[in-house]
Amino acid sequence: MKRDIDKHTAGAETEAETKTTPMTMIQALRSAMDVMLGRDDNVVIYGQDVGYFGGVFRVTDGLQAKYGRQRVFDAPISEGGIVGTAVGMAAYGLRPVVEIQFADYFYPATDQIVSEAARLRYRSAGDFTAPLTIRMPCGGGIYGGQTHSQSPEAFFTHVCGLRTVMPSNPYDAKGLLIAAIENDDPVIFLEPKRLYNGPFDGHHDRPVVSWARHRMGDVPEGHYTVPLDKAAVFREGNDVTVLTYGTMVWVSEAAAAEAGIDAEIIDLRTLWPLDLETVVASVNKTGRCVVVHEATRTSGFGAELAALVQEHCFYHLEAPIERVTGWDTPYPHAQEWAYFPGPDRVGAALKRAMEA
Amino acid sequence: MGTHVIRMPDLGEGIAEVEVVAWRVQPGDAVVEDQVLADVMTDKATVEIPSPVHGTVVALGGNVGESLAVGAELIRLDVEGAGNAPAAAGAVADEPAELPHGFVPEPERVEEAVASIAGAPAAEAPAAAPAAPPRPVQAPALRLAGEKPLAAPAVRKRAWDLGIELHYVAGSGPAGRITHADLDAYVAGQRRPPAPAPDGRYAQRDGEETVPVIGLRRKIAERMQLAKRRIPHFTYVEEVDVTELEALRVQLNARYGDDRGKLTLLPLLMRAVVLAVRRFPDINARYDDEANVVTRHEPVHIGIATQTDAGLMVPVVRHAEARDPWSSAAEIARLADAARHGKATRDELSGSTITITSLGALGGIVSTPVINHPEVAIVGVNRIVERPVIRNGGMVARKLMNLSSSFDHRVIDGMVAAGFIQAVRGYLECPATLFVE
Amino acid sequence: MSQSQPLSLHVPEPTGRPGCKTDFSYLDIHAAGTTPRPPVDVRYQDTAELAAGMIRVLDDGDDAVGPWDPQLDRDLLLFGLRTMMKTRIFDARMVIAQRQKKLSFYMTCLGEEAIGTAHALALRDGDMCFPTYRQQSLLMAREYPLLDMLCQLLSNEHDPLKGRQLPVMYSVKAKGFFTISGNLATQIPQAVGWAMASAIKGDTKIASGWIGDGATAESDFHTGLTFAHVYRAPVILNVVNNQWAISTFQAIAGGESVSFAARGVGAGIASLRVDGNDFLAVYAASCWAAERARSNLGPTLIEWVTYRAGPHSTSDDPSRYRPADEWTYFPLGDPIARLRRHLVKKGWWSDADHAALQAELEAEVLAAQREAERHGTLIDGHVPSAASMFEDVYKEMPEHLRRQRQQLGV
Amino acid sequence: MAETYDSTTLLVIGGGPGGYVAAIRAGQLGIPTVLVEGADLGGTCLNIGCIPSKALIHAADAFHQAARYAGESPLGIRTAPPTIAIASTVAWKDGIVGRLTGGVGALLKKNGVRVVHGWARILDGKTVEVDEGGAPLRIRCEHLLLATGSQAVELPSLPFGGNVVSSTEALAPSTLPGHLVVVGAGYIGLELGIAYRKLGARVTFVEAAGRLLPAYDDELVRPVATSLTRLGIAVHLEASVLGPADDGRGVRMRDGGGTESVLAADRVLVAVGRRPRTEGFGLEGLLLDMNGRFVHIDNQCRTSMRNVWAIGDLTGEPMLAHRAMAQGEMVAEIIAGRRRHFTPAAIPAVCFTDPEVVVVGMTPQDAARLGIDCISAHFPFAANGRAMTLEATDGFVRVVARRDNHVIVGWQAVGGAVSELSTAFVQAIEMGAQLEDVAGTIHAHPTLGEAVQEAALRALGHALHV
Repeated sequence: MKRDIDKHTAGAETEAETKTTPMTMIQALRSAMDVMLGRDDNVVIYGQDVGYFGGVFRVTDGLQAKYGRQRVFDAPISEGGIVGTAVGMAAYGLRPVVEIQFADYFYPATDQIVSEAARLRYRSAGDFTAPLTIRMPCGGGIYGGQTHSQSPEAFFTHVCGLRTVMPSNPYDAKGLLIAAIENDDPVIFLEPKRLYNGPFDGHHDRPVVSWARHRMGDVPEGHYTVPLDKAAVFREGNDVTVLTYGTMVWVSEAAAAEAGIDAEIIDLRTLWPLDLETVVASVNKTGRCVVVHEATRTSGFGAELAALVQEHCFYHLEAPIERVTGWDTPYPHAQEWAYFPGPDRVGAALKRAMEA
Repeated sequence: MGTHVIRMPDLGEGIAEVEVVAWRVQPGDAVVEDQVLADVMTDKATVEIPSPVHGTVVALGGNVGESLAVGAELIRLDVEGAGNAPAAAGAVADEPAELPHGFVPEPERVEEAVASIAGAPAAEAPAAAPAAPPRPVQAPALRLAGEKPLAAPAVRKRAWDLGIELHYVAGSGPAGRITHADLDAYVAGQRRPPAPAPDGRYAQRDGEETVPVIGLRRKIAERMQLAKRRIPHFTYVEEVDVTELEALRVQLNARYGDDRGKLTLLPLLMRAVVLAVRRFPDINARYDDEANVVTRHEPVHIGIATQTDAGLMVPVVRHAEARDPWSSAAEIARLADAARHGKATRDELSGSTITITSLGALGGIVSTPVINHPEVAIVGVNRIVERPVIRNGGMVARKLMNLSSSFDHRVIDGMVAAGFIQAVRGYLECPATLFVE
Repeated sequence: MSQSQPLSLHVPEPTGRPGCKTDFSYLDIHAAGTTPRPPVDVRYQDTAELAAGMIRVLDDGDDAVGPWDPQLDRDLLLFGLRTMMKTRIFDARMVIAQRQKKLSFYMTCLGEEAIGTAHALALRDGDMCFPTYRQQSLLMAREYPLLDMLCQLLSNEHDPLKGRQLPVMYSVKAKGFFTISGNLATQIPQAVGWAMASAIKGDTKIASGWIGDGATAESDFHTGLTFAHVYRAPVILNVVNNQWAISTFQAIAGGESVSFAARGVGAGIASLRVDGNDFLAVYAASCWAAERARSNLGPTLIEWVTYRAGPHSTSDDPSRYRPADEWTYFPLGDPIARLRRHLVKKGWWSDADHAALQAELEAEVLAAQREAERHGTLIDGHVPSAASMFEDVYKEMPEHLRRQRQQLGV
Repeated sequence: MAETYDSTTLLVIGGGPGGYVAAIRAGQLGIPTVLVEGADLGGTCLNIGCIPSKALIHAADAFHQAARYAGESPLGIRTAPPTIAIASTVAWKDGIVGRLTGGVGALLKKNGVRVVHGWARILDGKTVEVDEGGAPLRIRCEHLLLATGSQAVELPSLPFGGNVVSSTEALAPSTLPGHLVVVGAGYIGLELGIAYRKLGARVTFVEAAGRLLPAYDDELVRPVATSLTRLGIAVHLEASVLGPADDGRGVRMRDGGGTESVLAADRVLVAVGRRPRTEGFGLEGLLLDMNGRFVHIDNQCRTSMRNVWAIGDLTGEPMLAHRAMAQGEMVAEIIAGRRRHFTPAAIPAVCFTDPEVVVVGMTPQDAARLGIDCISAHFPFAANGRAMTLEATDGFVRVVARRDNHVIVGWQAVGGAVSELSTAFVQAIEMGAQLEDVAGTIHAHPTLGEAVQEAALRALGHALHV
């Protein structure tokens, strides 16, 4: 199931220097910001603890030292303020890349994200725009409990005007972050923290394999982009289509392998606007569809995916669309692995999709 | 002079037998090419059979209402020239000739008969001159999926106006072309509408009444659907000689009818079932397919399917094993009355471990009863009919009754079901055993 | 106070209600000219008194007195008067148009015209204002064409915002007027952010954020103060205390016994409290704050004390919650009348001049309205095509929006 | 100047065959209709296409016949060499065009269609602005029908202008050129080239493909090729035009072998094909699904946008007036609420060269490509009495039918005046006729039509006259 890197970069606008080095997702994200801070002096980076300390996940480590406190600086603990000032900066002409320390803390910034950033271009008919990027570590699998494990993507995909992106590996992480910073629309950039150091297939009892020793860990050092709005066929297959993103890409891969099902795994990468063409082509091919995400089930983004598949592939479907998601409960702490949709639950759904 | 035999045409869709609906000619009539000789019918369509040749009718292949096998002789004609049949076997008497021993309708002969009737399985087809070599026209297979239907623009426009999808209309024209007549037939729903009779008996009616499915009717619908969806039914039909049983019943009613009440067959059958389930406990059981558990019940609570004004209800005779026929009969009567007047309580309508259903006089010869979920078996009683039967070499009139019983194949194997029914049959055919065991 | 007295909730109540004359003593007005003018590099602590007092230049005799007198020349004052009158006439005309159903909605700034006008004159081109829906006088002062404002109000085919925004929600980047949001106080942190950006780029432009007394209760207001102080952002934060937030008296927003300006001092920001109806005081205080910002000395919070003479909007009737004639005895008077009397006193103006200017401005507004209506109004259907509804959601229109427009069929 | 406003139910852009038929039919069905035409009613077909070209061809034939009688006509007729005043020929042609376009105008008026003369500009899927010269008229509609047709393809290397003309100018010549070079040996190029030759001009063809009429098969083209040779027309195949000659009188050409040369010419007709007219009226603003350069439509002529329809050349091949008309009629009926689909069994295509060529339905090669087992049979006009009496014995009639049920799937013919046989051909296919039907029909004798019956008999294995 080796997915060679070149095919993967198909469609990726690559000015990459040929030299690649093994990087974790953290290093890849840092490299993206480093490249952009170097290329465009309108790029500024701020958020809680991102300056001198380099971020609680070390993602911005060393950037302030390299680019100074006018470009990389800490911010007061006020998500509304961070995003509000970023909107003002973007209106001025900068390209702010702000961090919300945990996706779970975005709620105080909702008004500035939804009513302001997402609507600026539309309500001013293009007079003012908000080319800003908001990075948010998200997802569970690290015993983070209720307020360090949530996956709030469905809030953002429901807001027109926002682009919602979630990478599943270092290569995509860097390429997508650079594309997000260069994009003139506001981008919500969700980073699955469980994948920061290495892929995670849901078997929490097994040791973590670092990205550095993984085929997807080779990341070009220079500037390159992975296109927004383009899904990737993470694994080609013929029996069933799995629509997923983030950590669940790796869980699905493991589930399919263990269940012995030749699943075609689609890594959406950009959740909205969605690359519907790739999704429909795959489901029409396999005739079966399983949607997998960590976030809670009701009104999750999976509901939208299932609706779209039903609308566009109805006459190709041979089984009901399955959804494997987190339960409709707050994210528990001790019961992490009962909540986290692991390979068993995904495997069971795959089997149900095959047998119906 | 030659003989030309017209055989029953193959009307497609694997139909084996075709019924003769009407003869248009009698032996001795002179017929002209294309003249319609007979109407034959399958459950799909009525078809007129034209004569492919000029000639005089010699013999008809059967009488009206009779079913002839495809390829069997339909009409025999005397014709000029060689005809298509082998040297006529002398003057063929008109009594139904047995197929000559060893006569097998070779394929090309059938082919020829069919070839002579070109076109699709409906009415007037262009006849071919007998002398013409068999034209290379294969039998008109129904059009392949995806093949565009052949129809003239006028027909297409009319079809669109009538909202008909031409793909579903059988074309009677050459090469399956769809004619206006085909559309009419399709609209009239396959049967040619009889000519409108002058008096009101056959006046066309167009009213419709919508009845909401609510209350008991909705409940019945849901239960039936649940049973059909969840339970892979298989039905086993056995014929039971109830002559002895009926005789016993009559004697018992004569002797004890006044003080103990009249017995119908049902209480006796219940007794037989009670005895039989002792040897086949799997039958008197309920199957919870979600918990994957079969519960075999010691008590035999027998559901009695009862028709009421509101619809079918199934009151339950509890502990049938502890009741003699008369007690069962009394309980049945009580429950039936309660059900019919809507006074049956929930308990009286639930808890059955096996069900018996009977349509009484309208029993029919075979039925496929639906199991009363979550039970695993249901015994259906068909009508009793007196028929000649061979007993020790002699023909005797016996009273025979079918038992059509359905079983849940997930938990009841064929052999078990058959064993159970044979046991019931054994008791019924030797009624004394009902009272001994 | 004996321990045993039962507790009770204090809910602030205005002194005046319909049928009960308002006692405006709570305004704590100081005599004109009595407030010292500190240097722009004053420490924020030393503005505590300014934040509690009230800077005024025009005294009750309509003379310009005290250290804050900007000594403005005739032309600038006349331009100020003209702009305030033009705003008031425009507002009045639009309320009539709304009653005629040509507009769906309108909001006047009756009684507050001096604040936007004088402040705009104190700023430079390129400075960016982050206004609320009651600072149309900023646009008037920067001479934004009435036709464009009217087409936005009418949502017609020439509406620069393609019919997408509620009337009065202008957006004019060229005139330093940030797109107005319906959500309250969101523009305050944005103004601070814009100022931070200007600082980061070593620019000389400053930002000016606006907010009403009621909206200062929003968290965004306090966040703005924190970020402005933390990053010493070159921004002026203006709290227009016009006493009312729809039917909510300013005390409910926290103005009872403490001024809004005092909040600035609490946040480490130099703060002033100024008579909003005094054209000269507004100009002077605005200059002071602008100079402080442009000198990298950081932000200034200014509380402009004024009175919302008109209703909140065309959907509001203030006589339901306050005395209908309350404005007539509002101590700070009418900004236009005070400047007019000052100009007459200085011999720069006369009643005849005033009447002529009033007529000229009314004609100008009427002509602009006629021309705008020729491009259609909301009710006659000549609004921007529904096809434009799908543009500007993203920079490039994604496929799903193209398909939805096909389904609409426009 | 502020716009004036109007509204209607159906708005048709384009007054060509597709547009005006749709408008007439809509009028008949009581649908309020406005038709916008920027140039003349009748579009390409009536003004600069089908009709004028047939008129010119007829005149050229007549002149050619007369010229033969001046030579050695087997009929024994002797005349003095004829002359032709091309200007009056063009006037005669314009008369016909005028009568027809007038007729269309009358039909539209009779059926209550409001015709707006002016260039339309699409503002959105339901609003069009027309510049009638005065104040712009803005019309809102519930249904928008795009019938803007096609225009001649211009070679970048040889732009129109000066002595480089398109078919439009070639149909209204003020003078006859001494030597005409025709770039493109498709049906338009050949029709006009042959006509000009018969009018006396020297004609040379430059065709990129390997043979004439690349769209048709060899058998059909061979008689045309011999006819060109007989008429003394030079043909350069696998040759392409590089640009105008340096002296501006002719073209630089590169032949199949790659050698370049200059072809002197008094006039150059560029007829390398037509492309859909999709620019200049705001169509791109609708963001419609496209099918290459054409507007994508379904079998009811619906575009991807609700209640926006497209018909005729704008929607793709075959670019034929009668296809556009059928589509136009259907769209009007659908808008009137009827259930209609555009699913013809076949659309006839006629090429008015000398000899004429007709193609309807499948050729043997088409059938083979689609994997349909077919029988095909020819009947040469050489064996047809009528053809002989018309001195037109070149060519043949060819029938293609399914081997299994003899249903006819294709007719082709090449020969003098075979265009009129297209009626019999397309009716047979549309009615789903079998070989036996045509063979069993008595065709009048002596007519060219007999060849049709004989072709069917031959396919059945028992032709009588060959």
